[in-house]
Amino acid sequence: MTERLAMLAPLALPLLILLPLAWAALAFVLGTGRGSRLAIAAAAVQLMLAFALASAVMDGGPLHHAAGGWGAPLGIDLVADGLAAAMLLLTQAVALPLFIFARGYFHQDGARPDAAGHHFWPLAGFLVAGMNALYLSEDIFNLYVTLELVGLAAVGLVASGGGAAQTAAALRYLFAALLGSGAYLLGVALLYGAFGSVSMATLTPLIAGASASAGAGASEVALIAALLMMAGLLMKSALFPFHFWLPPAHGGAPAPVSALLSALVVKASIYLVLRLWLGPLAPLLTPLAWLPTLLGTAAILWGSWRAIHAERLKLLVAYSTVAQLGYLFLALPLVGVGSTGASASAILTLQALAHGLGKAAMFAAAGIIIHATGRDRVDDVAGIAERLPLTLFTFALAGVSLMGLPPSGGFLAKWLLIDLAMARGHWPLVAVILAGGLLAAIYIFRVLRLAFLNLPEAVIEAEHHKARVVPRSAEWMAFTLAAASVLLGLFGGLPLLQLVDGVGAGEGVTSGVTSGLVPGLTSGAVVGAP
Amino acid sequence: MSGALLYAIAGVLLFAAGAAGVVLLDHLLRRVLAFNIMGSGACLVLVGLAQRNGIPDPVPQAMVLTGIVVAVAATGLALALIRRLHAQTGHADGKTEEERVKGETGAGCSLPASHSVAGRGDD
Amino acid sequence: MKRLVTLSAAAIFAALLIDVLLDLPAAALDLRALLAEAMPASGVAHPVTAVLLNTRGYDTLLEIAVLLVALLGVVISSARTNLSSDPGRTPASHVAIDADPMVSALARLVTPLAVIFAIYVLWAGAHRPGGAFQAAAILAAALVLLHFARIVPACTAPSCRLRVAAVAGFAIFLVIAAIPLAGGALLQYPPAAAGLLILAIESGLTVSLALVLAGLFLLLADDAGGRQ
Amino acid sequence: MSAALAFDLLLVALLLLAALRAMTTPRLGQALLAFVVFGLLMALAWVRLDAPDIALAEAAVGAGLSGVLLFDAWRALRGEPPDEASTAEHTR
Repeated sequence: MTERLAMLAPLALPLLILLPLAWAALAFVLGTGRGSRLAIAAAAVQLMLAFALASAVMDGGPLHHAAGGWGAPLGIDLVADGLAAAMLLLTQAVALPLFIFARGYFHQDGARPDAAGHHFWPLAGFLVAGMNALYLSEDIFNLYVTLELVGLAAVGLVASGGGAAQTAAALRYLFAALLGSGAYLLGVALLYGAFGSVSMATLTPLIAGASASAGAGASEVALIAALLMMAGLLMKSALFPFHFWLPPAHGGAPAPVSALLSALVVKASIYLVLRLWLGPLAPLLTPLAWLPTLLGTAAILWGSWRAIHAERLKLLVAYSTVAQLGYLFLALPLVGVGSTGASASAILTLQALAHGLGKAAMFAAAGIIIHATGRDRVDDVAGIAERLPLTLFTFALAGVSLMGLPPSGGFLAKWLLIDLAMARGHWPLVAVILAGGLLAAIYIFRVLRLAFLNLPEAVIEAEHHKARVVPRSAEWMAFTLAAASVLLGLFGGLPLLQLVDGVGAGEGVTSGVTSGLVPGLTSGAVVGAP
Repeated sequence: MSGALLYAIAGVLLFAAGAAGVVLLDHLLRRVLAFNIMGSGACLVLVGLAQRNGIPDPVPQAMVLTGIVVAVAATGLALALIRRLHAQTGHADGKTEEERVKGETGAGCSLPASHSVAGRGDD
Repeated sequence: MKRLVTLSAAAIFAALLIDVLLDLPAAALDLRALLAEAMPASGVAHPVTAVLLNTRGYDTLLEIAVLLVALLGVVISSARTNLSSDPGRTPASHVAIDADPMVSALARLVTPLAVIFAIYVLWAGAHRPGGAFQAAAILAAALVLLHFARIVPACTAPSCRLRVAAVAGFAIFLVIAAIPLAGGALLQYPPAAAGLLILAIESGLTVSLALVLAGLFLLLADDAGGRQ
Repeated sequence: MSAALAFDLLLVALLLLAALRAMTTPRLGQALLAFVVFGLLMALAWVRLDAPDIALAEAAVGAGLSGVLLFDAWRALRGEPPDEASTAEHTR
């Protein structure tokens, strides 16, 4: 079985792109609301492919695939290194449970899906295809096309919500995305003009050479190009102060869409920031590393503040995304290896995965709660503990990961980040990370405290009348995502660090963290089986 | 200065003007125009800069063709959404939307409650 | 204030960039030479078509996906889909107003010419400027004209047959992209068959792209069309 | 100054003018018209850049299809929003 999978691995690169494209097109032909089974089956195959790819990359290093057989710089190369493989794994691992959740969520009132789900499946297929293509591409113009594919599919999904608020949010998102990708495209144009290639592998030495010989015209053009591309991508990543489009779009969309967007889509452009910043653009941008860190700090504080004061449940979760994305920008000045042996990019990947799984679970849980109560104000979760114990537990579990409590994946990522910051003597960063965790605790406990309120019998009775059926499958899928986010800290962390950094990395993590957490594992497992 | 470089410079100006337009213009249709002007500018830079020695370069030309298709797709989607917003709210003015959205704590949540229920249009 | 800041930022940006562009040295790499070497194996004689459908054909594959996504977005926006009727097959209720006879006559005259011209542009793409996208744009323009002549109705949601036709070109492209995976790389055509395969892809794309491009317009047109 | 350069300069100036008019003219109809002119001028610019493929696509799409789309959208926005009663009926 494993040998079969290993043989499949080189093919996984193109298949992870072609497969979702194919089922998205098929779902489009099938028509409104159809294609859910197809999507779920395909997502399962994709998850298997992503696993095969990740294990092959872990064993044998990066895999290459030259589309068209030409090879860069004339053709377009697909490359799966550890970082790409980890993000592919995240995408498929979140997509599969979310698709099962979406099927339950959209189809609950009989066979006919509600209007918001009419075009969910083809759009989700194109979205996943675009993200997979983005993670695999090493051609900066091809990346522009993937960015547009992801962006337009995401806008379409937001608009599928149906109401005027969703349309307005989709438009705002669309213009932000177009402004961002326009700036990125101009950056690509300048780099092609200055160096004659759009392949990252070809550009890396050329840019390094140009910036080494100071005063050359090419390095100035390259610097402007780098700044344009970064500004565009930060706009798409919703980094403070470009976050204005995110809360209405993520907070207003149907729950499965919000979960997809918050867990996966924003990560795609952040991945690209990281890839370019640490890759071809490193010689130009390294002196500026503190800028995104400052913005990330502002994002953590501002996003948490807004989440604490949000009136609507999904808006609270959306602002929490603004805050959590901030962490992903904290580590840019910390490039290098800390005492535990994990690199900054490996830690960021871990944080991206923990947040992706946790946030998908939290949006799914919020969607279930809102659907069951028929109302979406934070105050309306009062008494929900009695009616939806599993979903509330899901919400809490996802919250554990977002707050960074042990033994979750969020804890491991933040712990490693603190370790790295301390190793470099960056004490203010430690303070920011700790403060972010505290603020997250405030907005999550705000929901949990309300949920356990005892409502008067009469109110409960009345609520039960209004209650709508939420499929158990949807509840369990949300729980699966939350559990995965917590278990990531126990079982997934080390392999993931090894995947991104290469075998041998993260040795210190084993001794330093995991051993101390084994008691936590057993108690967590007991709690985890309600 | 070669002719191609002149077009690249025009492209920079068009891009800057278009980007400023996307940020500043109120009417959503105008923003679509501004976005298209910005995209055209980027395309002119791509081809003009690559051909600054006067020899045609098919690679960026093909990229621009791709870019034009993507721009058409985005324009079509934007116009569809604008028309829908107009049908739903009776306005297509980005500014009123902005004010409306910024007025309350939750951007986008101050609109009528009918769609606030988890964003499900059929409720 | 915002106005002033944005405008001056744009002006400063443009001035800085133009200043450095004026003395930009020649690029280190020239893909023109590489492409010229690859041309004999590309299956076509026109370099832009070779890039578009062979060396960077993967870009084009994703670009078609972007167009389909936009079409889906337009379908969502135009959907005033009546949930109680058969979903997906909702022909527009057109107010029957006769079109301007001039427009009708023009449409009847132009459409056959447009089809012939589109086929020429498609076929010419292998050797000289032209190709699937340009041909599709011409056909789409003809479709829009036919709509103004009230010969082609607008619709709120594409029927199954239309959806198949709109996706067919993409599906052909996808299959031709995937087949070489059996022994090589994505989109790696055997040089002997490359010309034929590219023509097959382009023919499929012409029909589908024409429908998608026209769909961007026709799916929305009924809002206004009913009120004329 | 050669005739070719003079033509290029004129074309660039007209391009910028059309772009500015499209964004700043107070009347939307004229702005859309300026945008279509901009598309045609762009097609001309592509011819000058030895890119006839792009010129063809730009003329067909930039000036033609986008123009029709924009004018149609403009017409829809000018009129009163479509029959609200029928829209409401549909969503029930």
